[in-house]
Amino acid sequence: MKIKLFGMLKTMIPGGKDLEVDFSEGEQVKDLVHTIQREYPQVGELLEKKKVLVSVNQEIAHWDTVLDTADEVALLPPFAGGSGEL
Amino acid sequence: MKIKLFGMLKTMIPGGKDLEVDFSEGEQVKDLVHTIQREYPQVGELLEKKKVLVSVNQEIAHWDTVLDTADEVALLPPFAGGSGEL
Amino acid sequence: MRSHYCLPLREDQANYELRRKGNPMAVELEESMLVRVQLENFSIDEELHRVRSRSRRIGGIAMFLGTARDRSKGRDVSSMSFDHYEGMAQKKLKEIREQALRDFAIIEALVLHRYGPIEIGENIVLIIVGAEHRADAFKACQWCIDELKKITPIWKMETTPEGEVWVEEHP
Amino acid sequence: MRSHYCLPLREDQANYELRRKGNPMAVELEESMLVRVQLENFSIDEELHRVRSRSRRIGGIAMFLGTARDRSKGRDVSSMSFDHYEGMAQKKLKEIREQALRDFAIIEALVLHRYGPIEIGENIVLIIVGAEHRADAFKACQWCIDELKKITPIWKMETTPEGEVWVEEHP
Repeated sequence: MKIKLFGMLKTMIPGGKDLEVDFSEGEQVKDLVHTIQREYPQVGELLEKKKVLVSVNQEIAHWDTVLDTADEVALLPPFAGGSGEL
Repeated sequence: MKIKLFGMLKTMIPGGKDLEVDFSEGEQVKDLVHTIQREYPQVGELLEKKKVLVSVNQEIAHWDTVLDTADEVALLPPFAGGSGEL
Repeated sequence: MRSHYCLPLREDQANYELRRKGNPMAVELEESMLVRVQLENFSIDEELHRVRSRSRRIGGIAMFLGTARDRSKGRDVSSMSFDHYEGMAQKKLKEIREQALRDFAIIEALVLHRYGPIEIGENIVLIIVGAEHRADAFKACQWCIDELKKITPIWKMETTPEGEVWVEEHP
Repeated sequence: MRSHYCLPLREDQANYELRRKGNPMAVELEESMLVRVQLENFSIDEELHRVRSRSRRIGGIAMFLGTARDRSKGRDVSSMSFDHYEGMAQKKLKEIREQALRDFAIIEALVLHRYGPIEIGENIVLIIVGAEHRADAFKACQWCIDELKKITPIWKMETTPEGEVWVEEHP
């Protein structure tokens, strides 16, 4: 399964591309997170600290959301839209 | 002494021009108001209801402000600047 | 909260329904222009025109324009660049516009954010809210920019004397 | 309230002092353009440029644009016209700008009002406030338009089906 990366996460992965992660039908978001933590420890650390959210089909996902092969999954670091004027 | 008129006051005076009012050196704003009330009753009525303010040299005047022949005096109906969107 | 504004808006609603029946595609195109994430700079006069042309009942328009500052958290910033999640970012801005139209007594709202490289002093984000009354326009405009910062998947990288830094903002 | 903003603004202040020494007339002309009562319509992009070009420290700009509505107190309005006290109106707008700069943590403010005949949908009044932080910009912008309505000698006449009516507004 392909996992989209954005912002600082791109710079943490050699090549700055999407992640490619093994995935079995019926797995939940938390299973996917465990796989990522094993295969990409730096990304895993941010996931651990809850600084990175997981989105499924462009909505923030819960830990127990069940995934489908057709799902669009992404890792979202803390948002920083706007002009930064507080 | 010439008294500037604005807004609805212009339409209350034939010709819509400034008022011309007799004035003695040392009179106060309230004396001038009494003269106006005598000579221009409709304007006087609005002054009575405190709906019209008197300005002297472009600042809102008090009842006992003493006037000078060189002063710029105006009658100001209720302001309505802005777009009226409340 | 909005229900008592239905009456004065009825005429506009009727016009809108007519336009929708006449050319549904045109109306959708018009609405899609009110929520955008784009590379290009924008003109405030042009964006304002989109909002005000939707109703002659608009009397007060509140706007927020965010621009690129030369300082950030005590660091000099020479330029910046925004990354965004194409699709999800647009979806969230659309949700913001629709919730603002539901929750505030306003007539129209526009939400626009740029991505890609942006120089100091340039436009980054624009919110325009048109209402009958200015207090509602101000409230909705402030809510939109607060909400945008919370829920929109957009990320900022600043170029500083120490190099390129991804910003973590908690507004 | 503003004192703790002196530090980050020091550089701009220095630039400003340089410009003032180099060409004091130019600075005064620039400032006089930030407070106007005029017959002509205005471009928001042009007015924005005046504000944002005063400092690269500006990150949030709040604006209010008042436009001519087609309804007023239950009456249809086909057009309107503004009378103003030349001299005193400008003086009051200048006081509003200066008090806003003193009382709020903002960097620059522009206050502009039209007079003469104005068609439905046209611009009437514009407030632009630039600040480091958006909450201050919004607060100051709202204060400026509230204060303008209270103290500025400007009067509005509306053309309605019953004829021309001078408006008494208590906002």
